[in-house]
Amino acid sequence: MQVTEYKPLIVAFCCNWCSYAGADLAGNNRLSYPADVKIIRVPCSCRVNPMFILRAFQRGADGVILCGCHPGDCHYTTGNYYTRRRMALLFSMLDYLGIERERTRVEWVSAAEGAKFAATMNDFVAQVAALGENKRLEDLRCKK
Amino acid sequence: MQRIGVFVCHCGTNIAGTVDVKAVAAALKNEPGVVFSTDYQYMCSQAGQDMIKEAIAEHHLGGIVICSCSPRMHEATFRKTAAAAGLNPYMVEIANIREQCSWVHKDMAVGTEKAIILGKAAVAKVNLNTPLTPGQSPVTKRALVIGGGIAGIQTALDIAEAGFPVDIVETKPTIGGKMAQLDKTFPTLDCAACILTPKMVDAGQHENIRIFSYSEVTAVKGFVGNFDVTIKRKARYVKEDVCTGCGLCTEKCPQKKVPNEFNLGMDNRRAIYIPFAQAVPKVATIDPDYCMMLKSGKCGVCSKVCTAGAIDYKAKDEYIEEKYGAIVVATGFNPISMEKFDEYAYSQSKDVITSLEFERLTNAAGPTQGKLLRPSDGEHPHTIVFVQCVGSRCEACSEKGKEYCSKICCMYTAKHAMLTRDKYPDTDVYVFYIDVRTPGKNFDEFYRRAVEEYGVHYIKGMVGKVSPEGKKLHVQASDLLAGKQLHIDADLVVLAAAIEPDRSARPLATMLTASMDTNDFFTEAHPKLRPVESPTAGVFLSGACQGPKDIPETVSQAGAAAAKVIGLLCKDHLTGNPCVAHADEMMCNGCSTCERVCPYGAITYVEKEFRMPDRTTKLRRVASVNEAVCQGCGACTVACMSGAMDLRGFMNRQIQAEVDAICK
Amino acid sequence: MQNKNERRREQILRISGVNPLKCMRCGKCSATCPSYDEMEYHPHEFVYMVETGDLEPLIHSASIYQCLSCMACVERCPRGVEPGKLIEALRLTVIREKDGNHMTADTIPAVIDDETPQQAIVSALRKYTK
Amino acid sequence: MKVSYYPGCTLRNKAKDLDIWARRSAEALGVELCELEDWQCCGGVFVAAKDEIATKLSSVRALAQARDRGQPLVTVCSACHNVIKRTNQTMRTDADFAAKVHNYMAQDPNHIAPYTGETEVYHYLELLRDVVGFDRVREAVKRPLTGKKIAAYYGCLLLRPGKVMRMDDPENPRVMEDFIRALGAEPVIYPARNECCGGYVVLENAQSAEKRSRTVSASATGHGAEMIVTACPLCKYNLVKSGSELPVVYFTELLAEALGVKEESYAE
Amino acid sequence: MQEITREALLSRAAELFRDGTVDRALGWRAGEFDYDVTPGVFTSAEELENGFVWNDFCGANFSKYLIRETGLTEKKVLVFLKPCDTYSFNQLLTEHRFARDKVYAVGVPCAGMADVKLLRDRFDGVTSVEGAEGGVLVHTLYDGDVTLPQAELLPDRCRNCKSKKHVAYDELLGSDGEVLDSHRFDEVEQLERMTPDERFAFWQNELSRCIRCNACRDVCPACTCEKCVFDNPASGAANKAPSSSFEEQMFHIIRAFHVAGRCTDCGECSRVCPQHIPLHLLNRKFIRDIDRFYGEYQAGAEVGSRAPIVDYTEGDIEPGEAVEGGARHA
Repeated sequence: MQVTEYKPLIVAFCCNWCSYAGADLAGNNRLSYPADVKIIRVPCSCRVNPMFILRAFQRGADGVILCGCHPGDCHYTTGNYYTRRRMALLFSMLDYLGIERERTRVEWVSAAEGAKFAATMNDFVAQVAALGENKRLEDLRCKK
Repeated sequence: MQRIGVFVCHCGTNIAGTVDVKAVAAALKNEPGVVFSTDYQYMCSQAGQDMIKEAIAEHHLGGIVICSCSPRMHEATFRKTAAAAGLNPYMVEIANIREQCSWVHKDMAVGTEKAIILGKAAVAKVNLNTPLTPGQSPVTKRALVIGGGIAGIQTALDIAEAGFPVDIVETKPTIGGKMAQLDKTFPTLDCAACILTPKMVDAGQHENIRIFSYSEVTAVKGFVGNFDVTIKRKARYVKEDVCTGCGLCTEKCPQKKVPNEFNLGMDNRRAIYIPFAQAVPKVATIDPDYCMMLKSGKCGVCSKVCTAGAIDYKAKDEYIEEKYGAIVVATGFNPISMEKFDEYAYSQSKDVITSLEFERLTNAAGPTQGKLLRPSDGEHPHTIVFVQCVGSRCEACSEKGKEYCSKICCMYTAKHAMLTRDKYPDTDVYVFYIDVRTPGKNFDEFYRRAVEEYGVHYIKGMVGKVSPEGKKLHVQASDLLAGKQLHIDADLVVLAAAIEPDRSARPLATMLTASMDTNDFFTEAHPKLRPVESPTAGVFLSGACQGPKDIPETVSQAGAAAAKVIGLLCKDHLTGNPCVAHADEMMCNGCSTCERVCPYGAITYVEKEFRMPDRTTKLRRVASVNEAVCQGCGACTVACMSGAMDLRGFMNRQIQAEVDAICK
Repeated sequence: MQNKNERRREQILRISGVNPLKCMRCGKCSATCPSYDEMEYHPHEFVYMVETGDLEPLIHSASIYQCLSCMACVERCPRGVEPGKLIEALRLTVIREKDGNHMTADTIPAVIDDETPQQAIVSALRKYTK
Repeated sequence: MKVSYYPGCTLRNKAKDLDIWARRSAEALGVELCELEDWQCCGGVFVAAKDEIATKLSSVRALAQARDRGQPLVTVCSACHNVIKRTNQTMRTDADFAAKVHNYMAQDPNHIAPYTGETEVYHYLELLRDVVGFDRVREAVKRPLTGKKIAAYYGCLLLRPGKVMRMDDPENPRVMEDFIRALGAEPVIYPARNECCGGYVVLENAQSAEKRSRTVSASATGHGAEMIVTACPLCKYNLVKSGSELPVVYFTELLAEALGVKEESYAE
Repeated sequence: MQEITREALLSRAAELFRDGTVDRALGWRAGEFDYDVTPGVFTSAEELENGFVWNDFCGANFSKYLIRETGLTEKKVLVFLKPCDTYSFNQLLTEHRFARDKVYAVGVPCAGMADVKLLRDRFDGVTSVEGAEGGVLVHTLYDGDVTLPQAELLPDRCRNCKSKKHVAYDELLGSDGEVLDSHRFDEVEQLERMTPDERFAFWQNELSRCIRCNACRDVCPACTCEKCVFDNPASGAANKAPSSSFEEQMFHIIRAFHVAGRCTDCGECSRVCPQHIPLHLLNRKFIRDIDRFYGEYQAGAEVGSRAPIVDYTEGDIEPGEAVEGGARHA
């Protein structure tokens, strides 16, 4: 019997101005984090529609993380404030439906915080891995 | 389906060291739409770029994916490459397989697998890309400066010197602002008028500068490069182009009891007046609240004495409309009202004054011709108490004061104290302070001189109460270092009142859709990197309207704002960012939700007639995005329930395709 | 001892609702206080000593009975610290302890005269006893 | 109009003048002061601690009774006013405190509906200013006090904490001065008018209170006053005890004199 | 029994038709059964006289129909609004969905509207119902005539009525009530107290019944999009059938999210759900969270108000804290 280590699939939405740059900085400094994290670049965290997050879960993601500029530092002044409200409400709703709250996260990572980006991803991957596969928001039709 | 080419970069060993680039190129070859896939040592090199150009031509590529370093590094490079090969630059997508892959993963198999997935996501996105063309809008080569204080004057002069016409709009009858009221300036003690009035004259005579004094901005429409501004020119009842500024009328006017605002009401002027001798424009103005002719039709003295025939009692407010490419806000500040700080007895004694009033009392052109005399009895004060931080640094929910530090008070109080001791060595001068804040070139040295050379008594502690008893002001205060409560019988108390933005700023911000903080200071586009720009494109900030500032700081910010304006006006056209929001009118509900989240005021609504499926027509309210104003954040796209609002370059479908590719 | 001190401090902060960390040490309370000269420790020192937990000297000081509760310090504090409330809470903490009463009914006759209003007596008892 | 009236304990004893002239003057101005039933002493001082529940109950009972009558509550004594007004504010803003008060009140056999700060509390001076109006007072004056130079003495209780009392600008009040003007006299504005008289500390440190009171009367004298008016029995006591050169009079007595009701009363 | 009689509504409507103020009216109309009242458009006083129904089953909220009807006529549209309907009415005005001057709104007091489902649960073979003193008289085939107190037929939305106050009308018939201190969040809080597993089981049980009939969306006064994302193949969310448990969750999460901050809690979604799914508990969760995190907000209480989801403050709760129940902000 072959035992393969469970590898979670993590989708990370990163805003172009802070967090995506923070991820680049993590790379520049060779700060490693699991390859399970796949980054999608968006102009601002406020571009992330709840539908994108649900879709990621539908297609098999085990965790979704949103990264944006720190509140007050948004490139577009106010974008991440809206993100914060939208995601607070969405995550609370997912929790209410019994979806594990550890599968979603919002983290503010600035362009200077390469180390924080790597640490956040390490932590989040470990957190999701501990939960195991996403069963509650999966779509069997999308299973491999 | 596009015809897509994939180019995998080795970046020397930076990528190829942890990612099997050949395997990536091979795997992506099988993705939908991919007709060509290759790898190369350095894609960004000339040879690499030539290779891309050739492949575009040879394989009739409609879109390309570069698997390389971060798009923040070379997206612009590869877009130019594509454009050179005749491909729309927005048909290029980058898969970041260096910073976000090869550099953070050590295992070749793991790195390769992830690189392939990132490549697939980029391919999936390019499949849905559409060619984008940035919008172009012309630039009106004229700037508007709102506010004619030192900030506005400096900005206007710098822009004018660069060859662009500038208009200054000032609500008062003259430019000059607060600086014109000051006596000396710290830390060099040169006289404010000596350095300001030449600049005022320059502004008044500059061929590129028009001054609309006694005027207000009443409406602003349009956007960066294309503002339409309405300016109200208040009736001054004197023909500006006829008046010679001789001042005869201001001597003959029988109405002598008008509080002189320039001297903060400490003396009187006439109903027709020129604020001060160096006013620009040097033209008289009739104060309609006091002029007997305007109020009751009985007088007309000024008209009789005016040999130039400049008086016009029938004048009306006029509105002019003008186009501008850029707007600079320089509305400045005012000291806050001392009404709510009556423990200092400001409204109970004439001898409790604000620092600005003190400036006038020591100014040679002021009500006392520069002699420091008590307002109550005209006697020379022998004991003067200065109180710092009156209304500054209060708690956030304070009903009385401001939460911020007003920044300039420590220095001007040191100046006042020093000048007093210099001119009147027989005077005892006390300064009560919480902290003395002197970060500035030669600032702390200046303050130390006040203490060490001029013998000003600096006492750490606040004043609790000022009681007017007889001819004295009984000052009860803390001396925290000595652990004493002090009781000083003073002749004059000077309050360093907090400063606040001018009241005209709030309505102006609304007109400009420029954002403000809770204190009504204008917010900058970025607190560190874009300090003189407002988040609204084409609107710039100069001076204390953005936050408390001293003169050197104001002037440097004024110059910086001018540089930004010049940079904008130099362009004939503005090339927009094509990755902007766009509303699908057929799907738009016209509900105004997107408008509320737009930080730039880029969204407006229009009533449009639509042909309905049943051949009737219907008038519907739909959103319209001004592409020159939109910055492309995407806040509106999520606020929009129906999905009518989408963001070009980051469309819902594109992002979902990336999600799908990653999760597959 | 450490614990008792910490408990007292916690109680003082809780019942006064005052946050001494809001203090910017401007001394306006002490500049304002009409009883300044009667006190060994002054309003700004009360605030600082509660902040740092240095309560012992305050508890044994007569200063806590000198406050007139005139609220001038509360009124004028630019940071909304409300030193008067803190002093009150400190005094309550002391008098509520065993044998903590500062004044008793027996001592009253000696300090009143025929004209002393009832108001003065009930007020003093309320301020100085549990 | 009818208002609920809370006299307070001192007004039944040492400060009968404050009470009686308040009632007579109100009558003359067409306001009916309906004394609360079974009111209890307010306790003299507001103890500003979040866990002092029992000491506020008498005030809450008074407030609740006025609420049940549907009337505003009027006080005359500065101390009562301070205690009741601040208690009312606490009941309005501190839900936790109010809940604890309800728990106490529920033990009461004459249990009242939970009180949450519905009653409006007026000091008699506010009643004159905001409800009757000083213009009407001026019209009703029969014996104007013309030429009299009167120093209004606020002390601390009427004005502070300003955010709660909301009677006037605590640093530069004018309600008593306007009142004095309405009676035809000339107010004397002096800086010590909002300083404390020494209050209850007179029983703890008589010298301290004396110093405070002397400061006040000296300031009033120095500014040329002929008389001091006050709304507080303890202020009056402290000022007189400290040897004030000026007569100290309750504002209600002054009002009664100007309205002519004092004379009538003596004529009776 | 409702405070206002059918005759009173009819006579006022007739006047409005007569004086030319309106040329159409939105009102309740009899369906197949007495208790099966449906919304209808009437174009004359006579039509109203013949078809208009006003009884304890008139739960339908007409606000949404105004979008269409106001576009069809030059004159005004008469609409009868119960207190809870007026909130939807205002919310639609906030969103510029119809012109206020094209409507003549008559406020009607409401004593609570009976729930057909509760009636059907109680009896088999209901033939007809009528209003009676102190309740509803039900004629049944098998149980004879039974008079039920109205309270026993009230659905959750009426038992936990949030407001008897009309927040919009041109004219109010009868008396106006107050905003009520309801217990409408009790059930939400009960769910919040469960473990995640229990909550998941609860919702699986409820949502798995969904047949994607779209009735909840079609009746919802907040769901007025020109084109709904669920009908738009380009949106990536379109789906017509309940093909997997994910779809059910996705549909209801997105639907609730799209109306978050706009939902007035009128309860129409639960009223019309043929599968008896307590959909209002999803909407109320958002309302509850918004109140808790950002301060109390009632959509539709005033026209032009800014919903908290399109607003912010610098010190807002972080999403991580929000799932912890918002302890910091509670």
